[in-house]
Amino acid sequence: MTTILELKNVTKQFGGLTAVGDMNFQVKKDSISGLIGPNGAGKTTIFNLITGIYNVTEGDIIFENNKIQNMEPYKIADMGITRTFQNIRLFKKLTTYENILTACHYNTDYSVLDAVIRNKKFKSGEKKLVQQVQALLEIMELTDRKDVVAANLPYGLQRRLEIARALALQPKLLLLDEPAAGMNPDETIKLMRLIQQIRDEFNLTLLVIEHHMDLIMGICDKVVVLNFGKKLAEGTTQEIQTNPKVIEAYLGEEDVIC
Amino acid sequence: MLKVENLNVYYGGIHALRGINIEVEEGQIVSIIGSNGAGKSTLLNSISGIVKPQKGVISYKGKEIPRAPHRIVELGICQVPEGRLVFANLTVKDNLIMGAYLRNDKKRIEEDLEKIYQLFPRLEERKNQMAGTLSGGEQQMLAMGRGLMGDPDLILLDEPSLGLAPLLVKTIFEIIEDIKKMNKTILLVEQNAYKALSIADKAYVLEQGTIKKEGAAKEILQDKSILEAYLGKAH
Amino acid sequence: MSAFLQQIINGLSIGSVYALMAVGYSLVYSIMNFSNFAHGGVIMIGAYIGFFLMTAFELPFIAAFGLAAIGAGLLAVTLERIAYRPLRKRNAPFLYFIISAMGASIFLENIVIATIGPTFRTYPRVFSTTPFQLGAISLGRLDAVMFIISGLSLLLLIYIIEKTKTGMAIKATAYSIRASTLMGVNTDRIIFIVFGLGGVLAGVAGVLFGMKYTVYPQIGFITMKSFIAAVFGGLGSLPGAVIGSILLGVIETLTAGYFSSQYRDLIAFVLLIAVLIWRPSGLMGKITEDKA
Amino acid sequence: EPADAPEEGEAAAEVINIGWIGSLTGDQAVWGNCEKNTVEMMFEEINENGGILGKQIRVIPYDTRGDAMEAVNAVRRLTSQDKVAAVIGPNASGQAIAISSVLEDMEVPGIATVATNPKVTVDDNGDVKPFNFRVCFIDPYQGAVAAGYAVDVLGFSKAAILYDVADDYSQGLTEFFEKTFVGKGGEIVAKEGFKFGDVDFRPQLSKIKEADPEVLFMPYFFKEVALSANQARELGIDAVLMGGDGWPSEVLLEMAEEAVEGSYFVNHLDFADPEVQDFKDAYTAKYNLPVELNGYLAYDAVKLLESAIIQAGSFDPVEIRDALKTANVKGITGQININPDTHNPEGKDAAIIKIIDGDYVFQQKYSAD
Amino acid sequence: MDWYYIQGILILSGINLLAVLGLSLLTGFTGLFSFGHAGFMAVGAYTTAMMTVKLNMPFTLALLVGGLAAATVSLIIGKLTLNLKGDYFCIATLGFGEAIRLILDNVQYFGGARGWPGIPRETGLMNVVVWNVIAVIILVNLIKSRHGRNMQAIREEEMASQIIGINVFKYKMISLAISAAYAGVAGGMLAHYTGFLQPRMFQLIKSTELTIIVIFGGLGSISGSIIGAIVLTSLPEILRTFHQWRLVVYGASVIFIMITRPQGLMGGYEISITNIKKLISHISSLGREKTTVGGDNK
Ligand SMILES: Nc1ncnc2c1ncn2[C@@H]1O[C@H](COP(=O)(O)OP(=O)(O)OP(=O)(O)O)[C@@H](O)[C@H]1O
Ligand SMILES: Nc1ncnc2c1ncn2[C@@H]1O[C@H](COP(=O)(O)OP(=O)(O)OP(=O)(O)O)[C@@H](O)[C@H]1O
Ligand SMILES: [Mg+2]
Ligand SMILES: [Mg+2]
Repeated sequence: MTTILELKNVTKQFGGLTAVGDMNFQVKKDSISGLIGPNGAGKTTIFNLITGIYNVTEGDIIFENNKIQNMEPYKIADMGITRTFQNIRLFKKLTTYENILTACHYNTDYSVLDAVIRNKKFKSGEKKLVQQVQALLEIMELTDRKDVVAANLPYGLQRRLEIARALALQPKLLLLDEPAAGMNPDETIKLMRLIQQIRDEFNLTLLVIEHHMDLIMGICDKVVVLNFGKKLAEGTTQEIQTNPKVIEAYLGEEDVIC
Repeated sequence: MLKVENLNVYYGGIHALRGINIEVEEGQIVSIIGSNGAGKSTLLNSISGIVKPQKGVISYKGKEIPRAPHRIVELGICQVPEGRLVFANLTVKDNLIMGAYLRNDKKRIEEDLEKIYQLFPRLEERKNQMAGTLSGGEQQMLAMGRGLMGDPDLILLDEPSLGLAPLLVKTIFEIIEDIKKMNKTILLVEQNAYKALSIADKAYVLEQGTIKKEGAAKEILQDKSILEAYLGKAH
Repeated sequence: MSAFLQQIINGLSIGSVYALMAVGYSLVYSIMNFSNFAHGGVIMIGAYIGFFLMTAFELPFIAAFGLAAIGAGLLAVTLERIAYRPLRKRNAPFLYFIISAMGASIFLENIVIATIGPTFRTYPRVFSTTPFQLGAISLGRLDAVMFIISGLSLLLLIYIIEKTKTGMAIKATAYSIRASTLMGVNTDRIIFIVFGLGGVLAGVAGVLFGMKYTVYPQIGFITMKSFIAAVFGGLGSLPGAVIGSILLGVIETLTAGYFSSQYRDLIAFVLLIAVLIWRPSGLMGKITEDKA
Repeated sequence: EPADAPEEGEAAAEVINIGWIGSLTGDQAVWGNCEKNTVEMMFEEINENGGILGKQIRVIPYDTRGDAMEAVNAVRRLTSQDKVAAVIGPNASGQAIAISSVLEDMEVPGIATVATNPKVTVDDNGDVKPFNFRVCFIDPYQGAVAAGYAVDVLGFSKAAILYDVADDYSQGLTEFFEKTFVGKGGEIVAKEGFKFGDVDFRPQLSKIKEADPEVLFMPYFFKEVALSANQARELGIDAVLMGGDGWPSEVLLEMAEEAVEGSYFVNHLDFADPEVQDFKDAYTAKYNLPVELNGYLAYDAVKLLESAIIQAGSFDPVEIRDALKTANVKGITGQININPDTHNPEGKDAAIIKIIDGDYVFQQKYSAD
Repeated sequence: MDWYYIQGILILSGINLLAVLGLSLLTGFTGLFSFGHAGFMAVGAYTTAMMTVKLNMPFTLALLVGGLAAATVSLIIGKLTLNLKGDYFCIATLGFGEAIRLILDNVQYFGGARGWPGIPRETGLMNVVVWNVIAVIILVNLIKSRHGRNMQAIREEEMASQIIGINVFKYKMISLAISAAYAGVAGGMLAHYTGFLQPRMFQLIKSTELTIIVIFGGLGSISGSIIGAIVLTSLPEILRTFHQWRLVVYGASVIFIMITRPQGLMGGYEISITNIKKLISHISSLGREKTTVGGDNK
């Protein structure tokens, strides 16, 4: 397997605070990797750096052999990286359908002029998009809520819609920031299945931040553990679960998986 | 202590709560579990006055609660809201002091502040940082701490373990038990049903706006259908 | 040299006029997060109240001044009740507040024209018009008074906001009404206080302007400049509002004095843009990175 | 009191509608109100004395907010729906020029009161517009009078100008003052601008002070005149102040009595004229307000219209227009003798007024050439 | 009412509508709030007039040039200010509007503050209607395309828009340029309706009027903008006989609408055949819906 994403000596400082310090890790293509660590360890910050929301203080982020650090977020999305947010950021007043449709915009390329004169290119482009949205709605089991305004969806469905919206870009690398937050164990297990299914169907590479250990341990090929902005450990789920440093800093003595 | 009778809440056309009855006794931990969108937050928001129910009575210590949310806080009911809602533009310390807004006993406020810092050392480290830039979990700790600063008698906790690291989840539940020992009453909404049920005295299962089941927490923890639906044991 | 010093004095005095308006406006902005375009209208009404108290009711200046400030405060609070509160209760976006404020501003100006009439009214003279003379440089007495009053009101506001519990509640409410409510803050009362304070400042400004520039229904238009000054200094920041105002006053004066009075406002605008490109949240505004 | 809709049938034939437009709101409302009051007062008097040609007149006044588009709408309504015989007003050139096309469409004459831009009655090619008239003199004339008087009579050779860059009237006067003053061998030592709405002029005045002029020309309206005069004196400028017909008002004296002492301005009339007194007294008695300058010109516009109707012997707008072209009537601001080629009043001498002891004192009639 | 008078109101409504449609794209669909659109109208008006008066260009072509000129100016302004947030952008556009007016006041070539008379009168009801129909079609087509959706996404949530690959700055520029072009054409029509131009026709109050119309009609609704333009242009005319009370009533009505219908007249909805159908089916199925909506999210 080839490496799709690599962080090389990445540092991010906020004023005097080093949120991420000298970070190095690699993500293999088509894998599911986990990013875990105590609260405030710098996980979300790493996502923000990868997606261009923050500029790095130092270091390189390499995606498919291109340096992408400090690029504009939309360009990074263009290259095939997208994400979901820890604090959900949907287009609140648009419907489920419109949220996904908007995100599909990359998959056709008619111009403003084409749109205004409604030519063939426009029509075939739109048709393609509509089919794509339909397919996504099916996969994510959102079809029956397609005309509901995003703000009025229950929390769990909002998270699912965020994933659907991200998938609409047909990304190569998808970053999920606490996708199971606010879900009960049963729902979390369903989400796990969904993530695996997505990976297979869309040929995706996934990087997941989560505090639900059953999810991380259940689907990840590899896990990176952060603490105070530094890498604490890296390895397979077994290695991590038994690593005393990880247990001390993050998991706790007693097995919390229920 | 707290009694909710025939509570009905609508959001426009959505009937979010459909005739809910619950009762919370002093000194108890009462837990409410249920899947996404069941109406748990709506129930807590109705008690704290943020949501105005269309029908039903909520009474606290035998008296119907007032309409204005700040008057409800004055009675000693405090909510730690879902999604934290920390004051992003204030420092961590100022957030905690805002929690004690209705109190005037300066000295005890100082003491309580120290207590909070002991509970959450991370907050002391970050006490001069703007709350908006805290990590998700740090914000959750801050929200808890802020709620405790009000020295309430009844605490409404809406998913306090949301987004917390496993170690902290454990700590949070320990803290909840500690709070109970301080002779406070807790109404707890949680997705981590197993944990919630194991520390609660009593529990309600909320489904689609109605109470599906109620009883002693231990009994509910044994209930097979509950285990399947909420604890994922069927899989 | 003395001409230059005179221009600086001119600039400072114009700046303090802007500042007096900008702090009240900035205060409301800091909590409601919208530009209260009715602020000028409240200033105008304050000026009229002071005028009628002094002429028709023959009250002494200090009494008229105080009552005008209170009257303007009450007006601001009433406006909040009628034009903004219903929007606030619905969590309407800031655009709607601005439009409502504009409606209020049109309403106030024209209700005065329709009832009291558009005539200019001259305040009875309180301060001598002979300026203080420092060598060849002159400083108007009323200007000195305004300078002092804008300084004092700034200090007072900063004290209230930074040092009192109410101040902290104001900041908390500014961030989230809902979360403040959960802390037991009576947010309606906080907003009442903020609008009241803003209104009182508008009343103070109104009387001083009335004395300086006469009273007429469009006197509130001067506030346009103070809005620009507040942006210059950083919206919602009170020291920013004052510094922005003083700077704008001095820059305008120097432009008019040494470059071109015809294009003065154009240059002020170019400078505003330059400052905003350099610091997108004004001189003193906080630059907050949007945290994902 | 809102005007009623035109009545139907026979009754309608008895009442003739005359329109008035101008600012009742906005920043020119002071002047517009005075015009409206004057026009209404005069037609009331005319009606009491039996009307014109035996018919009663109804005035329909519409507000324009000082906006050209509003003026167009208002005149459209007056000429089509209200079927007025003529329109009096507006009080500003911008609106007067904008409505000329409507007047031409509907063939109704309009008599502007204080629209001093030459283009109000003639187009770019110098051809007269068939339906536009006015009773005031024009900017070039007033500017030239002021400059002529300053050089020839007062003997000044160094002038400074402070003017409102955003105001057409102010720019007009400035342009022609400058032209004449320089033409007569004088020098403009400083020319500074401000923008409508400004209340502080000290930066410009400080600069003017450096230039040390003998006379400071202030071609704008009395509120700004009062403020800038006060500030000028405060800064130690002792030049003689001069201005145009925007000056006269009681407010000016209330606000800046000492500062404007000894100043001169160009006016349409001598306020001490006995005929003027009668009108002033009647107006003040009725409205409890001082007369603004516009009142006198509105007075003359009514007089001019009345005489034209009588001469035409009809209320037909086109016939009234024909009569207006050669009208010659004595007004309160002097003899109004319309020139058919320009539709301007000809040979109207300007009155030079000096402020002495807080009073407007007539100096002499003066005409520029 | 007389047709000549009504025609006048309609022409003005149409001119306002054209500018409002543009502003609706910017404010209603992209979420940017401008106080400088009178400035773009002024640029369009003076450019168009220059084309017809000084270069004898045909009116239609001149209007296009006017729109183009306004769009060009907007691109320069946008480049400098579109990164600013909320009120900062508002005040920057406000400054721009005032600056344009100040320049025109001083440029004697266009008559300065005294104005520019003698512009040919070419604007009639017919061409106003035609231009508006074209403008609406362009706008609807644009909004119902990926480009329009991208703009709406930016209005809703800027960071998420970037993450799904929308070049936020570029779309803000497009939106601003199109809306400025609309305003420019509207300005050109205004110039050739009155036959006279003066900088004071483009005061701040003009910009705020346009914004009031957009919000009054309902943000994000083109039918709302159309209704808003007609209602709010006619309202002062209907109130004309109230004289100086007119604007008191106008101001009060603006407040009243905002507090009673804070989403504006149309509240983001459009009048269209499908929506009318939807409304009917919604009404007929109200009873059924109540029982199915709930916490079911499986
Ligand atoms: N914009 C910012 N300014 C200042 N500090 C910041 C900013 N963003 C993040 N931080 C700090 O950086 C640290 C890492 O934050 P981050 O959000 O990455 O944590 P996290 O690992 O995602 O935690 P959690 O699991 O709680 O979400 C935190 O201490 C936080 O306070
Ligand atoms: N402001 C609102 N407007 C409209 N519908 C709402 C609103 N708030 C909640 N709802 C709806 O009411 C129902 C109950 O929501 P509530 O937030 O109380 O659920 P919950 O049990 O707390 O769910 P979660 O576990 O996701 O927090 C859901 O269907 C939700 O979509
Ligand atoms: Mg995080
Ligand atoms: Mg909830």
